[in-house]
Amino acid sequence: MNWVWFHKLASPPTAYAFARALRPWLFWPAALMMIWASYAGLFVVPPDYQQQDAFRIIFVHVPAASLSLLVYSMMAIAAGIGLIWRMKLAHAVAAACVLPGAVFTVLALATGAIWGKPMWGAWWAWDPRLTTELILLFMYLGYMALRASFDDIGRADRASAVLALVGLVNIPIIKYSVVWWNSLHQGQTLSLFGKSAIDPSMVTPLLVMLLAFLMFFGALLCDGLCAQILRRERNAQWLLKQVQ
Amino acid sequence: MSVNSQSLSPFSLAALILRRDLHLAARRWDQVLQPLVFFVVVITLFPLAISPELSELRRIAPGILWVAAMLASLLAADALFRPDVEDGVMEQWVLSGQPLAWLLLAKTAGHWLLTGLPLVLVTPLVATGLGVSSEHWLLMFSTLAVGTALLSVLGAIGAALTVGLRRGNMLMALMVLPLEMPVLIFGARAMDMGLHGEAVTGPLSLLAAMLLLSLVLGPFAMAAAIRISIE
Amino acid sequence: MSVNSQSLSPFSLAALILRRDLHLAARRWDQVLQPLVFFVVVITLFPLAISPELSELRRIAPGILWVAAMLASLLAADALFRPDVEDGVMEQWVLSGQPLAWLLLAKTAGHWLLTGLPLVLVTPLVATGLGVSSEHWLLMFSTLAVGTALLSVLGAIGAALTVGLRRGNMLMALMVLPLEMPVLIFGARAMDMGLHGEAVTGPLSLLAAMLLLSLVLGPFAMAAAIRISIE
Amino acid sequence: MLTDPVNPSMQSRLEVRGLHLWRGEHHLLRGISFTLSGGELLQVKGQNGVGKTSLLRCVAGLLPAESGECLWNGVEARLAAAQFNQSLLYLGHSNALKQDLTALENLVFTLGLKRTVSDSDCQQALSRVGIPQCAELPVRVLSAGQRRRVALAQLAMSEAPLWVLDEPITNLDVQGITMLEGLLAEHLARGGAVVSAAHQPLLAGHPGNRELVLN
Amino acid sequence: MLTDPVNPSMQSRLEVRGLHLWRGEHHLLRGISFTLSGGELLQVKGQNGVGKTSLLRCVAGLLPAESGECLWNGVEARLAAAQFNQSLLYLGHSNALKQDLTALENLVFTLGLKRTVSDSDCQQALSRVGIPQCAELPVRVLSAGQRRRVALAQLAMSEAPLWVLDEPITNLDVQGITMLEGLLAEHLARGGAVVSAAHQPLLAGHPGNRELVLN
Ligand code: HEM
Ligand SMILES: Nc1ncnc2c1ncn2[C@@H]1O[C@H](COP(=O)(O)OP(=O)(O)OP(=O)(O)O)[C@@H](O)[C@H]1O
Ligand SMILES: Nc1ncnc2c1ncn2[C@@H]1O[C@H](COP(=O)(O)OP(=O)(O)OP(=O)(O)O)[C@@H](O)[C@H]1O
Ligand SMILES: [Mg+2]
Ligand SMILES: [Mg+2]
Repeated sequence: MNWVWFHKLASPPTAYAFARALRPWLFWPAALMMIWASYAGLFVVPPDYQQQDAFRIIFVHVPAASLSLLVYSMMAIAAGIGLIWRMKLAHAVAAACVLPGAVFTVLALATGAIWGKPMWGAWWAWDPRLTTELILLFMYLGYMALRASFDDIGRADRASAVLALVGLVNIPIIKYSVVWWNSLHQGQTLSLFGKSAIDPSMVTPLLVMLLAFLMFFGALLCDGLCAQILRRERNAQWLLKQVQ
Repeated sequence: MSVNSQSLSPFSLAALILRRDLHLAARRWDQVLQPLVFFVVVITLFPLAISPELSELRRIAPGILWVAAMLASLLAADALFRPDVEDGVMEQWVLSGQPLAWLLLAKTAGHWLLTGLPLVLVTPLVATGLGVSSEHWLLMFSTLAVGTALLSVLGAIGAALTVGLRRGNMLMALMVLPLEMPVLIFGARAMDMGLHGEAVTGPLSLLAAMLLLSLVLGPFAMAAAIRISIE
Repeated sequence: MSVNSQSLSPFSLAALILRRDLHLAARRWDQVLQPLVFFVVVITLFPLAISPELSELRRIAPGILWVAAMLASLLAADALFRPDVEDGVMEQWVLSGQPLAWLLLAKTAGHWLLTGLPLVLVTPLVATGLGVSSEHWLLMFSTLAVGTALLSVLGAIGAALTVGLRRGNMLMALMVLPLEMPVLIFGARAMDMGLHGEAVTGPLSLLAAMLLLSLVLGPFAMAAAIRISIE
Repeated sequence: MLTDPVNPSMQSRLEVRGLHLWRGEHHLLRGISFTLSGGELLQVKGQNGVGKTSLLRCVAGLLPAESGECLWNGVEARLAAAQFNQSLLYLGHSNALKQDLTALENLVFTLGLKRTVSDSDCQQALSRVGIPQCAELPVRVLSAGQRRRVALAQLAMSEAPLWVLDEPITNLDVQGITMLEGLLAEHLARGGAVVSAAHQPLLAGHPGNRELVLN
Repeated sequence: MLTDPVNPSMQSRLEVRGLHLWRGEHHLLRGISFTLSGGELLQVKGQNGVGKTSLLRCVAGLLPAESGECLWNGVEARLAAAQFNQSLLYLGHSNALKQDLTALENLVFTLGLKRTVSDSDCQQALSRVGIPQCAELPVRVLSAGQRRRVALAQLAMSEAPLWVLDEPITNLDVQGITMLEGLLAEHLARGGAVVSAAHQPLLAGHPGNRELVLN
């Protein structure tokens, strides 16, 4: 197996150029898909027989909640790669993940709360899923606080990588909290391979929205990565050349 | 060569100290947020550990809020004088020829602004989480504002007494918690009465009186304790 | 002149470290008692702040015990590595040529013996105060023993990460409390189920599995964190 | 700011009489007495552990002595502590710097407790001690010698007539020692007094140079 | 214990090649290279803040370098860390002592990590560095110089062929410096190697004496 392409991609100048080039290919399709899925979700899908129109927030809530978990896992894996193979680029990816991840978590919490008011009659309940999602937010915050506490970027990278890896243990608990405890919150309703537990007319817009969120996150990641590389490589020759 | 006798006014001194602490806080803004986050996290623990039912949580909400506020203020108090003593800056304060009690009071005030006040401000949010309705926010604000200030002064005395000892924060907890007991009792009582629609002026004015007393006498206790600690 | 290649056995190394920590603890026995007293004091705060009625206290007893144990272990964890790092001893450990993860595990074990175990032993006393009957003591012992050991390891990881930072203990709370959340959930659940006469093997064996996992992986996380912290 | 002419009428007279101090089971200082006037530098010498630091801390009022007295311009220092402290500058074994603040901020906040100071004064003082480039760096990243220099920058701005310095040359390089000697000489020329603990002679050959050997 | 005869066949060869190190915005070490064999003492000199401590910490493996390598007997030290650490004794700016333990206990617990030691060996080492009377005192009451001597007592018992010392003479009195030079000379005679940062020359005129000036 030839690893040259990998090392080449992992070098900052290539990664920077790659991320810049990739970004529009993620951003614009994501925007288009979001517009279509919103249209379909708001106007095409019939109102739910139980929830009327309130359920439509699902199109933001579910993608945001899924991504909040996914992004943490990605961050931890990237950090682990950085720690074990001493790869600076992987650390940069981890650093670029944290802010979008925290934002998705906040979004999931906020949309959930907004949805909870009509559904359960309360903004907030100390339900396992909700509580563990809140804990996920604290995990992101702890990660950010630790990162911010080091002056030296190399130390910040490695210390926060250790934390991210330790925190990874909590992700399955958050994901499966609905299964393990009886909970107010909806159980697993979407399923890629089996039959989904919701109306098929909702599934397509929801899946499209999910994909759109994913690509949107990819675009955010490209932005964050470029910013990280600029910060880390501010003294490097190739950057100075590019600026001139 | 003579000593510069144009002496500094107490207010410019206090301003200097506040400015320094704000500088330090800005340098480590994450640490300023920490008591606040601790407060919120501790409060989150209770529904997990006890029961998620709002009706039950509402009943124990004042108790939880006050215990959490007390613990947060206690933890924050440990860092009040320790850094300054350990790196020798406090020695310089003692030798500065300025009234030490005043300097320490200014430092404690800054500490409350940075750690106590945010906690008071965030109370509506967590109180909502515990099922307290919004009509009671003013009550929560006022009792917690007076209470956290009182906790800051008491915590500062404890911090000053234990700062000479390594790993002093546990010892401080032991010394300070009994002192703070009355704050807890009257504070939780005021809140509880308020939540049940009764008048709260009684316990509240008691709290305020305790605050005044501690503001007048506390700084001298702190100054004496600091002098002993750095000997 | 050659390097003494007769290497020390892992057990004699662990014994050396335990012996050292016991020496230090004997020199400052008051500090060894502190987590314990903190635990007891926090638990006594609740009847004051919430309600003195035993029937109500009994219902929230597991929650209170676990929150108090968690906070006590968190506070104690801050002093786990900090003194050794600040006076440069940890540097010598890193350079000793011995497996650092093993040294740190031994130190954590000593820490649990000195701060976690007394807490477990005193539980019957405080549980009685909260209205729990004596038939449930074994349950409390076993859940708290496993739980506090787990809390010690998690706290140690947090301590190792923050030890290079000044005034890190709040930051540590912020980082470690979310990680400890599962311990709290399963621990309080096990206790609660036990108090209601249900079988507790489920959550208890989950706790034990988590402890094993953390004992195997935790020391490496600590060692990595310490190396970064003293850099 | 430090350009006042020599003022021989200025009072700076330290008198220590029969100081006794116990540490643990140890009778450390046994009746130390000396007098120091403006323009004089007293170097306290003696083996490790003989009690130099303890003596200096007694003089500064940080350590209560068993018996004996310490007079500043004829007044017992302990009784007029605020006034005495205004005339005193003490630098101990530790540098008294906040690791998280920059060198400049450290100076501003330490000196600001004694009198009004401006940033540019402090910047000048840092240049005087040879580390202008460190002004904006947090002290935690500075080297051992640079930290010592930040602490010593106080000397370059001090108006206090009495300096009490505990091994001031610790961690300093050769230029650093010369710089410190320059500061001391200026201070003495202005009529100030210095008590310093040191294992190496400072300002050898200076007319105000005096020695106190403990044993 | 330290009476082995000189053993010239013993390997102790440190080789540093092209070490580069950044601190913050600062390119501190720019391609440092040197080779050191048994019997040699390398004194690292340079102004405050030039990077002596950083170099020493890189060599000891406490600070990862940007690039360059550090070979011990031909093997990269980073890759055989456990083995390299067994051959290394590092003393930094701080003394690495527990304030609450006695001097003797401190020695026993520090050295015990590397090999089996007895109390009487440690007591002897304390006598060697001139503070037998401090053995049973907690370190917190010792004077600055006494603390330094407790740390240096490790040298008197060390079997490690490579010593890395950061300003070892800090706080020492004149006899203390002579004592340290004696320890160094013995170590060199046994075929050991020393890297030391110092502002004052040590062992002037010794044949193995070499210098590295940073700037
Ligand atoms: C603050 C409140 C809420 C939070 C923190 C929250 C959090 C979450 C999380 C973490 C997921 C999992 C995503 C994944 O497995 O990838 C999720 C999915 C979901 N949530 Fe919520 N939620 C909240 C409120 C609600 C409400 C009120 C409803 C509707 C009654 C709701 C309906 C759903 C549905 C239908 C799913 C998809 C389940 C699946 O397919 O697995 N959520 N939410
Ligand atoms: N509790 C105690 N019991 C016995 N001896 C004590 C106690 N406290 C302090 N000492 C001794 O008092 C002395 C304090 O010395 P001090 O720090 O004043 O010395 P110094 O002259 O400044 O030394 P150095 O040159 O090393 O800085 C030491 O010898 C110490 O051993
Ligand atoms: N983050 C940073 N930004 C800028 N400069 C830094 C940073 N971290 C360290 N430095 C610089 O790196 C140098 C570290 O020097 P080091 O401690 O190795 O010096 P040294 O030669 O041992 O000096 P000394 O003789 O004073 O002990 C200092 O000049 C310091 O200012
Ligand atoms: Mg001294
Ligand atoms: Mg140095």
